[in-house]
Formats: sequence, C-alpha cells, structure tokens
Amino acid sequence: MKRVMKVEIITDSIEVENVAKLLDEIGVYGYSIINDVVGKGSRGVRSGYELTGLFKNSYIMVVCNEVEMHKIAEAIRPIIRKFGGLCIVSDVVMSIGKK
Amino acid sequence: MKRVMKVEIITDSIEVENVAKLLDEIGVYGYSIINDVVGKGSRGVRSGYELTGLFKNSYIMVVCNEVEMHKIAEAIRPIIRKFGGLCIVSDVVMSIGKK
Amino acid sequence: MKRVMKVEIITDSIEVENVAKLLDEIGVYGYSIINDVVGKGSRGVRSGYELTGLFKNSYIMVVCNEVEMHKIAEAIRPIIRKFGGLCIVSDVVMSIGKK
Amino acid sequence: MDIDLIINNLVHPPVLFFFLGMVAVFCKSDLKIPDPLPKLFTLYLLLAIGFHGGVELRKTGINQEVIFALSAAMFMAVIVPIYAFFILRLKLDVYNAAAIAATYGSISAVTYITAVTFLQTLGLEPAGYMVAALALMESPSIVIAIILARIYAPKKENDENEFSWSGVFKEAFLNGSVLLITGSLLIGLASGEEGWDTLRPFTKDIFKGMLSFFLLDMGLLAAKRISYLKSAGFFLPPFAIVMPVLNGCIGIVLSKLIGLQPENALMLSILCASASDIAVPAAMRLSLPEANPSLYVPMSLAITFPFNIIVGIPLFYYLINKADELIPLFWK
Amino acid sequence: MDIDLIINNLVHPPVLFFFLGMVAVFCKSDLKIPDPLPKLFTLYLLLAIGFHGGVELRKTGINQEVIFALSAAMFMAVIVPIYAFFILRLKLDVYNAAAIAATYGSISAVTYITAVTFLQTLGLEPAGYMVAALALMESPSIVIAIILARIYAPKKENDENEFSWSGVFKEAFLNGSVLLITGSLLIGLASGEEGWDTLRPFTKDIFKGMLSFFLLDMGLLAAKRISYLKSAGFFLPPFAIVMPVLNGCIGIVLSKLIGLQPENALMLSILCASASDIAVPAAMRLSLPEANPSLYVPMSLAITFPFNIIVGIPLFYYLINKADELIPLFWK
Amino acid sequence: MDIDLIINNLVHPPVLFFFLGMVAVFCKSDLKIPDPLPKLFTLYLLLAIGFHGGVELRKTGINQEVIFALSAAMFMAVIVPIYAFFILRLKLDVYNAAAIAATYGSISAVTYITAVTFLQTLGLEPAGYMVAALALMESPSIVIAIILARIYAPKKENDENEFSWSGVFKEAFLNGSVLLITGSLLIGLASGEEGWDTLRPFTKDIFKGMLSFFLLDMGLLAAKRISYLKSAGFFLPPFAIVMPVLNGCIGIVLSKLIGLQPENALMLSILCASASDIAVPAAMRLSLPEANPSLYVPMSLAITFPFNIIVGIPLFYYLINKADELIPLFWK
Ligand SMILES: Nc1ncnc2c1ncn2[C@@H]1O[C@H](COP(=O)(O)O)[C@@H](O)[C@H]1O
Ligand SMILES: Nc1ncnc2c1ncn2[C@@H]1O[C@H](COP(=O)(O)O)[C@@H](O)[C@H]1O
Ligand SMILES: Nc1ncnc2c1ncn2[C@@H]1O[C@H](COP(=O)(O)O)[C@@H](O)[C@H]1O
Ligand code: NA
Ligand code: NA
Ligand code: NA
Repeated sequence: MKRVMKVEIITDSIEVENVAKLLDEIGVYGYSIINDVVGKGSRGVRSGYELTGLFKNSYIMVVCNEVEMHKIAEAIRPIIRKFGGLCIVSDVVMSIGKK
Repeated sequence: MKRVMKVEIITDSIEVENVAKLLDEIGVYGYSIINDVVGKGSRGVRSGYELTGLFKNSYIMVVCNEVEMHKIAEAIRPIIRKFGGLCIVSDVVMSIGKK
Repeated sequence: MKRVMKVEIITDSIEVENVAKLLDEIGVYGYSIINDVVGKGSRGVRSGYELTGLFKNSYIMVVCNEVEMHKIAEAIRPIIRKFGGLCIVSDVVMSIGKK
Repeated sequence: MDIDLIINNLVHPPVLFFFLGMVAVFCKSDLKIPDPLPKLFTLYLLLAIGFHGGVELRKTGINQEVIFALSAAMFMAVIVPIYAFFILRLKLDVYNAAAIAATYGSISAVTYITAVTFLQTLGLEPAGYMVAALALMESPSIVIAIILARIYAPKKENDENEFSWSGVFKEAFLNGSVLLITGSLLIGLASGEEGWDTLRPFTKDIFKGMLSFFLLDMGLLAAKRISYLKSAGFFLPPFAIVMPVLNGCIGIVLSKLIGLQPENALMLSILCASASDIAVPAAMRLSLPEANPSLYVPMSLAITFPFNIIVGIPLFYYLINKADELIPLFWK
Repeated sequence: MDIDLIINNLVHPPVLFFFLGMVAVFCKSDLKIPDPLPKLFTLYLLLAIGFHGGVELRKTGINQEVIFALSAAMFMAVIVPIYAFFILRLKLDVYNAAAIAATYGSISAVTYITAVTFLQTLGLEPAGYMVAALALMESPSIVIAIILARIYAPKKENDENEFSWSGVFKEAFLNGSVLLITGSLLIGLASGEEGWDTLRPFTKDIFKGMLSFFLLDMGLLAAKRISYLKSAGFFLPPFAIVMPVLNGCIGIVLSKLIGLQPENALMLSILCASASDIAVPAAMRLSLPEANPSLYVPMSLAITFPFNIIVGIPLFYYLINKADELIPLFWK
Repeated sequence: MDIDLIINNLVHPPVLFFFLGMVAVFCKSDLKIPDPLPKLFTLYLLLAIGFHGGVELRKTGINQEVIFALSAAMFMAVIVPIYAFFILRLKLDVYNAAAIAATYGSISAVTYITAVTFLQTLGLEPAGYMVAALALMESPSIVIAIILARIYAPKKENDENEFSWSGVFKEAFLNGSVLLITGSLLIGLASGEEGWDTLRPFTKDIFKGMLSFFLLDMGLLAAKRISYLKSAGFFLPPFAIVMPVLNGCIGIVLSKLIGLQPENALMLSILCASASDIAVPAAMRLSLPEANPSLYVPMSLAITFPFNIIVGIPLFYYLINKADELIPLFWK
C-alpha cells in the first residue's frame, strides 16, 4: 500500500512507439497501452478510418513516482503539441505491484 | 497544471453516439471513447456476442470542469437508466492539454 | 453522489476469467473489462503475438466499497504474483449507478 | 424414421465442424475465433445466400406457387410470435416473453443453409424463392413483439416520448442483417446469370468452406452459452425444443395445403422451426433493453439451433414424406 | 453520350454493392463491417492487383509504349498536386491545401479496378503495365505536397530539427500500401505464369467477390463521411468533382499524344482523375498532422470516388472514343 | 548442393511474400496486418492442412509404413526436448530452458506446408499420414518440458496445490491449435473423398493465396522480433540454427532406417527441424509463465523459421538424396 501517481496520456496512435521509447529512457518501471481509442478534441473527431485503420488515438497509463511523472510530462509535451491529445495526472494507491 | 475533473461513463455501446451528441451539446472540450468493453452488472454478463458484435459496453472519458461535470451527469442519467452502466467522477490534474 | 473506490487491475488476459470468478465470489456489484491491453513491466514487453492473439494483458475495473476493495486485493494477489501485472486503488464519486 | 437420413446429415463436413466446436468447449480447449472474425463469416453468408436466392428467383419468376409460399411464410412469421408470447407469459414477465417470442417468430439463416446442404446430399435443390421467404420472415416478429410489449407492459412514467414507431420499423426492416440479405437478393435479381458467373467462385465455390468455419464458431458459441441457461429454470429449455417442433409441423401442414414440393416444404418448415440468431438479438437490444439477452440468445443458439440441425432437419424431411399418410389421420 | 455505357457499368454486382452500402447509411441501418475487416479487403486488393499486374507486365515486357505511358503517368503525378495546390490556396491554409493536393495527385486502386471491371464487361482488358503506372503514381504527390508545405508554411520556432527528408521519402515510398502493391508487382514479375497458376483461384477467381465486399464497405464509408463535409464550405465539394474531370481530360489528351489504345487511355485518365483513399491519408497523418483529415478524407471518399465510378468511368471512355473528333476542335 | 533447388524454392510466390514482409520491416514501412486477421490465416491453415491430411489418410489407410513413420515422429517429439533441455541448461535457468526445449521439440505447421509446396514444384506429394505425424508431434514436448521444469526447478513455498497434471495434459493436447488440426483431420477421415469435393475450392484452391498472406505476416513478425534477440546473448542465436540442423539430420537417419520415400523423409526431417510457432507459446504462457516469451518466440520465428524455409528445406532434401552415400560413411 504505497501512494504513487497515475499518469494518463492520450495521443495519436502513430506516436505510441515514440512515447514508449521516451518512457523507457526515463526509466519508468512499466506502462500499459490501449490502442483502440477514438474521440474528439480540438482537431475534430478522430473516429478511425476503417479502410486502413488510421486516425485512432492510444491511451497510455503509467504508474510511477512524482519525479518520473514530471519527467514524463516534460518529455511528451512536444508530441502532444504536434499530434494532439492530453496528459492527466492523479494520485492512486498501489495495492499490488513491484515495490 | 490545473485541477480538472475526470468523468468516466460506462454504458451499452449502441448508445455511444447519443452520449457523444449530448457531450457536444454541453460543449465539452473533448472526450475519448474505448469501444470494446465487456463486463458484468445488474443486467448480467455483457461479454459480447461474437456472431454480430452485439452486447458490448463502451467506456467514455471526459476531462472537464465542475460545471460541465454536473451537466453531463444530468444529461446521461436517462441513458444509463435505460441501457445500464454507471458514471463516476474524480479529481485529476491536467498536465498537458488545452487551457 | 457517493464516495466509492475504484480498483484497477492489469494482468495477463488468460487470467481474466479467473479474476472475474473471484470478483463474483467476493460479491461485487459489477465490473468492466478491456481486453486488448499491451504494455511493459518486469517481465518485458507484452505487445501481443499476432499469429495467435497471445500475450496480451487485460484491464479490469471494479467500482466497489472499501471492504470489497480489501477482499479483492487479497484474492488476486496470487494471480498477479504468478502472471504479472498490478492493482491500484483510488477514490471516486459514484455519480450515476446502483445504490 | 430413416436412420440413414440422420447419419447422412451428420457426416457432412460443415456439420462435423459444428460438433468440433462443441467438443472444444466441453473439453475446455482454448480454441476461439476472436472478434470480429465471426462477423466476417456472418456477412459473407448473408451476402452469398441473398445473392444466390436473387439469381434463382429471377430464373423462376413470380408465379402462383411463389405467392402461396411467400404468403404462408408471412402468415407464420406473424402468428408464431403471438401464440409464443402467450405461452411464455405463463411463466415470464412481458419483456422476456416478447423477446423470446420474437426470436422464435423470426428465422436463422444458417439453419436454412444447413437444410439446403442436407438436401444437396440427397440430390435436391430448393427453389430460389425460398430465400425470399427467409428474408420476409426475419422482421415481422420483431414488430409484433414490440407491439405486444407496448400493450401488456406496465406503464412507466415519463416514457411516452421515447417510443417511436419509425424507430421500431427501422429496427425491424433496416436491421443490418435484414438489409444485407434483402439487398443482396435484389442485386442477384438485377444482375441475373451474368452477375452469378462473376461472383460464383466467391459466393458458391468457397461457400461450404466458409460455412464450415461459421458452424465451427456456432459450435463454440452454442456450447459456451449452455451454461447461461442454468438460471433459466425448468420451463425454457423444453420450450426451446417443443416450440420448433410445433412450428415446424404447422409449417409442414401449410406446405401440404399449398402443395409445395418436398424440398420446398422442408425449407418452409425449417424456417418456421428455426429461431433467430442474428437479426432479433440486434433489434431487441435496442427496442426491448429490459429483456435479458442471456435468456433469448442461448435458447436459440445452444438448444434450438443444434436441435434443428441434428434432429429437426431429418425429422421434418421424414414427416414431409410421411405426411400423405399422416394428414388424413390428423383430420379424422 | 451512350446511356447504355452508364447502365452497363452500374448493374455490375460489385458496383451495386457500393450502392447497397450507401443506401444502408441513408436509411440509418446498423449495417457495418467492423474494424479491421475492411483492412483485410484492402490488403487483399492491393496484393491481387499488384501480383496480377506483375504477371502481365512480364508478358508484355518493357517497350516504347510502356515507357511513354509510365512517363505520362509520372508527369501527371508531379504536375497535378502543384496546380491543385495553388488553386486550393485561394481558399485554404497551406496545410490543408497541401494535403488535398496530395490526395488528388495520387490514385485510388479501387477506382482503377472498377474501371478494369467496366472494360471487362465490354470484352476489353487493359495492358499489364498500367498497374505499374498505378504504383508509380501513388507516391510523388506526397513528396511534392510536403515540399510545398515546407516552402509556403509560416515558419514555426524550434521546429527545424524535426523535419527529415528521409522521413518524407520513407512515408512516400515505403508507405504500407505502396510497398504492398509494388512488392506484389515484383513478385508477379518474378514468378510469372507459373506463379499465376499457383495463386489464380485466390487472386483472380474470388477477386470480384472480395471487390464486392470492399465496395459495400466503401459505400458505407462514403455515405457516412458526407456529413463531415457540412463544415467544408462551398468551395471544396465542387472542387472534388471539377478537379477529377480536369485531370481525367488532361489524361485523355496525353494518352492520345502518346497513342495509347482506348482501354489503356481509360486507365491512365481514371488514374489521373482518381483521388487517393489509402496511401495519402496514411502519409499526411504523419507528415502534415496540421491538415484536417475530415476535409481530405471525405472529399476523396464521399464525392470523388462515387463520382468517378458512376459518372467518370463511362464519361472518360466516351470522351476517349470521341477524342479524335474533339482534339482537332480543341486545337483550332 | 544443387543451387537450383534453393532458387526454385525461393521464387515460389508464397515464399517471396515472406521476404516482402521482412523487407517491409527492414525499410521501416508501416505495412501491417492488424490483429486478429493473422489469427484468421492461422485458423484457416490448420483447418485446411488437417482436413486434407485426413482425406489422404483415409485413402492410404493404416499400414506398416504409417505405423513406423508415426512411431519415429513420436520418438523424436519425446527425445528432442530432453536433450535440448540439458544443452540449454548450460547457459539458461530451468524455466527458459524448458520453454525453449518445448519449442524445438514441437513443430511448425507453416514450415511443414512450405516444404509441401517445395515438393509440389518438383512434382512430388508427401503421403497423407504425415499430417498425422505433424499433429502427433505438437504436444509431447509440452508435457516433457513441464515435467522437466517440475523436477529441476527450485522448490517454491506454498506452490504445490497449484500444479495439476490434468491442467498440463489439457494444455498440451487440447490446446486450440492441436485440437483444430486434429479435429479437422478426423473430419477429413470421416468425410473422405466426398467431403473433399465439397470443401476443395476452399481448402485447396485458395490455399496458396492464404499461405502467401500468412507468410507475408510471418515475414513482418519475424523481422520485427529479431530486435528482441539483442538481449539473448551469444548462445541462443546459434542454437536456433544448429538445433534444427541436428534434429533434421536425426530425422533423415530415422527415415532411412524405416525406409521412407524421399518426399516423406523430407517431411519427417522438417518436422523434427521446425520449432513451434503456435501451440507451444500458447501452452507455455499458461504453464510456465516464468519463462520469457521474448526469448522462445523470436528464436523460433525470427531465426529457425526463416532458416528452415530458406536453407533447411532444400538442404534436407539434398541430404536425403545423398544419404545412401553418407550413412555408410557415418557408420565407419
Ligand atoms: N477533454 C478531453 N477529455 C477526454 N479526451 C480528450 C479531451 N480532449 C481531447 N481528448 C482526446 O485527445 C484526442 C486528441 O485531442 P486534440 O488534440 O484536442 O484533437 C481526442 O481525439 C480525444 O481522444
Ligand atoms: N461496479 C461496477 N464496476 C465497474 N463496472 C461496472 C460496475 N457495475 C456495472 N459496470 C459496467 O456497466 C455495465 C452495465 O451495468 P448494469 O447496467 O449494472 O448491467 C456492466 O456490463 C459493466 O461493464
Ligand atoms: N508501472 C506500470 N504502469 C502501468 N502498467 C504497468 C506498470 N507495470 C506493469 N504494468 C502492466 O502490467 C503488465 C505486467 O507487468 P509485469 O508483471 O511487471 O511484467 C505490463 O505488461 C503492463 O501492461
Ligand atoms: Na421461426
Ligand atoms: Na489522381
Ligand atoms: Na521440432
């Protein structure tokens, strides 16, 4: 039972590998990705383009500590600027997981 | 870094377009949708019906302010009454996103 | 408007039925499952194995009260030990749902 | 009853794949056809059946026999959900009774083509217009069920404005599966023999293979859903067998009255006997969300469907051929 | 203009399935081909078209006609996005103008094969090298559009280091769809007749069936996307019709200049007239994320594509056959 | 060794599509076959191979040759994981050694059919019972590996109650892929020639096309997984080549001892040489979750599989034909 932070990122799914690389560089312990996210934001509807599977978002969740959280926000800011999306942060309790 | 609210809605995925329309009317800035959600609740298991892709839920997440949050809860109540599901709300910090 | 807990579990998706069974035994009111989750953790990248659809995680979310939350953490600990993953807990407000 | 008929029906590869699917579930194998691949097979079958039916229908044209057969089909599609509803009301609430009645009043395309396959092994081929009967029988029971639910359901406050007849008709007649099979039928009608030659390798040659895959999946689904029926009590499982037999027999009697050939009589009776697996669940979810899908889906999928393809098809065929002896008995 | 040509084109089953898809959306049916099944059809069509083209190309070999035709194709692929860009700049910002210009400079494989299908009903078959033209025309407009956007876009601070030419060329030429059609073409070239016999039942026999499914989905998509165009104003919808007609006519003139057979002239002009539905959206999303996909995708899908398969193909064919009369008029 | 054999093997379209997939990844194209489409090809191949094998097996029946061949296959399936385990233990922990041993003791259906395709271009066809050998060889190594892991793994506290033999056998023999291929084989056996005629267009005619798609995807996957092997050290990559050669050669020797025809000897040796790509990963994930899938999956997929289809198949065929000269040398 440890207080940690949950970082949630939503951005264009073509950038998901770049985000993962940044997370690896920051050295977070792990992350989870959900790939089929659609939605609406400042750039209009992103509802997927069935012919080619384009134009979807990904949701990336990272459970980490506060220092890492700030590094993540710093690192992904240019990606979200260019490809859209958002990043939110909240407090959670790690109930089961690596120390 | 701004305190905002995260509204999470789960309901039958046939209603997802109606929920999106309501959100547009309320004028929220954006929302994200995950479509392949299964689960269990008061109406039994909703595990998807493979032949036709029926009987799944959708998860809709909206990052918004408190006023919008109340409007959303108001607007979608009849949908959740009829088609099942739930709506939960929590505080988060917007780390990157439109002001 | 009632304060409740949100339990989020990520583990290997082959165990998802076992987790659901445990949740049923505990008697939680409901739960939601997202099945196509990839990610990285202590056991390396789990990016899905396209040929067979193997090696993916599932995300399970349960809105419940505190007593149930402790029971859940207790019950799924051995599964997460064996198959990896994590379990986090946070406070949310139930805006619409069964009392 | 000729045991050869049953065996002959069962050793056909597509039907064997149905059993393979059931076996896989019973021995807890992880064999699975993941979403949305089953939808591909569904779309394919509807398209191929509709198109083939349209091409055949163009060959035969519309004559008295066609009109009689379609009227009989239509009659059954309207009458079955009504008497099914009142039988079901003995034990069930209005919503579930209506949804199950709709299920049994509508039809199952894959049961239909399994019956076609059965006839083909006997060297027979049903008339093309039977596909039109199939398309016609999909929707009426949906409308009837919604009307019955509206009449008999306890009034809810502030609900009036939600109900719309146009919505009901949309759900019933513009349902994806109804539209695809009807549209394909019309395309088959419009393009005729020439169109058929264009699409034959796709809609006919690989058909049995796609059907095998589909039935493999139906086997997996049927076996998985059986467990849902534990909560269904002692009334519904027998209903899911007695109802199709009853409907099938009425279908046979009607066929004899209007003088259908045995192969067409089989198709009509199996349409009456079959329960919807695609169109009705889709419509009920939207129009009667109060009904419990873990009742009407597994009854159709896990009991009536296997019953029909294992017992129903050869049984009805046997009865049809015996009917000349039986009907006089019945009248006495 | 020969009305028979249009009708003949329209009653072909694959085209009828396109209309069925549109009808389904207009009457608000829930018919849907869920993700990623449409991708299966896309991959199949690209593979089959490329492979077939390769096999045919090996038969004809490379001669003067081939070189002329490919040069003309290449020329159009470079020139169209340039003049389209400047026309679009009259009303649009740099990013959207560039993305739409790229869309119209590139090609649509499914429009191409609908034209092939049209010719086949007339007993004609285009030369195999036209598939090479198709593959060649996919990418250049992507590069041109990115260059134009670089030149004319307002400079952003600290952006220089993000841009990479290798990235642009990668996106343009190694785009999944470009690579699959080119790779399949090379495989067809390498394996020739013998390889063709191996794959024929897959790449040829069931082709029209897969095309029907694909067009059904295109119909669904096209009709759904039309609503997106509400926000597009009064300039873009007419552009989406005038531009293909203009490009197609230039294609016809070029074909006549280099002396192509009518069937090959039709292919060249329809390539010029068609707008990208697969390769360009994929490339723009990465290279010009500032452009709005809800403009360039529906323009291509919901206007230009239906226009081309309904009006464009028979129109261009008519014009090609009348061109000997028209071109002299044009010179006067 | 005959260079023609290699080239002949390589210019076959399905194999060329494998290379196309690899090329796509190496030049960082975004070509991708999204989930769950690859599963469709997997299910198709297993169904088609099993069914075809069953039909052929019914033709030949069970004779001494069949019994000898199946016994040899069974022997290899048991013995390979045992010696592989002890070799791997030199460098690896128990869990990973067991999982990799299971991988190399089991078989790859797609390697098998690539070898069939290779033989067909030489005008040869392996006996139907070899599919039974394939099905038989899938599972034993899974059981052996779990037993070895149980014996040699460090005891964990409170773990005893989790282990169940029935679970192990279920995973090994009722694994989805094992069940589908075995079930299809039995269906083929039961329905014979007549069933074959029913399904031939699906299971045979379009087979090479589906195989091409499957191999395209295998190429994409193999190339993508190569990078995972960076962390595998200097021991495993050579192991992934030496092991199949060793196993294949033992397979050849056994084939000669029991007097198999060259075509059947090739099938037996390629079964021995191949490493599991479907059944074992599925079983290991559940039964040995402690083993690292990013070792055993890419070894099989990114090294052994390409090695076998490029070098292994022609090499073994060459050796089989030279074996009469080589075996005496070996005995001396
Ligand atoms: N307020 C919001 N709440 C939830 N998701 C959002 C919100 N704003 C944007 N998104 C997601 O981020 C994606 C890109 O947003 P944008 O860059 O604003 O177009 C959208 O398609 C949504 O999936
Ligand atoms: N307590 C809960 N926690 C998480 N999800 C729930 C909960 N209750 C219901 N759900 C979700 O909401 C859907 C509909 O619920 P219901 O209307 O109660 O049948 C279920 O299928 C679940 O996906
Ligand atoms: N810190 C984390 N944040 C988010 N997800 C995680 C984290 N650590 C692990 N996971 C998820 O849990 C799965 C299994 O983790 P592990 O058991 O550590 O390999 C990973 O594949 C991720 O999807
Ligand atoms: Na019925
Ligand atoms: Na063009
Ligand atoms: Na092996």
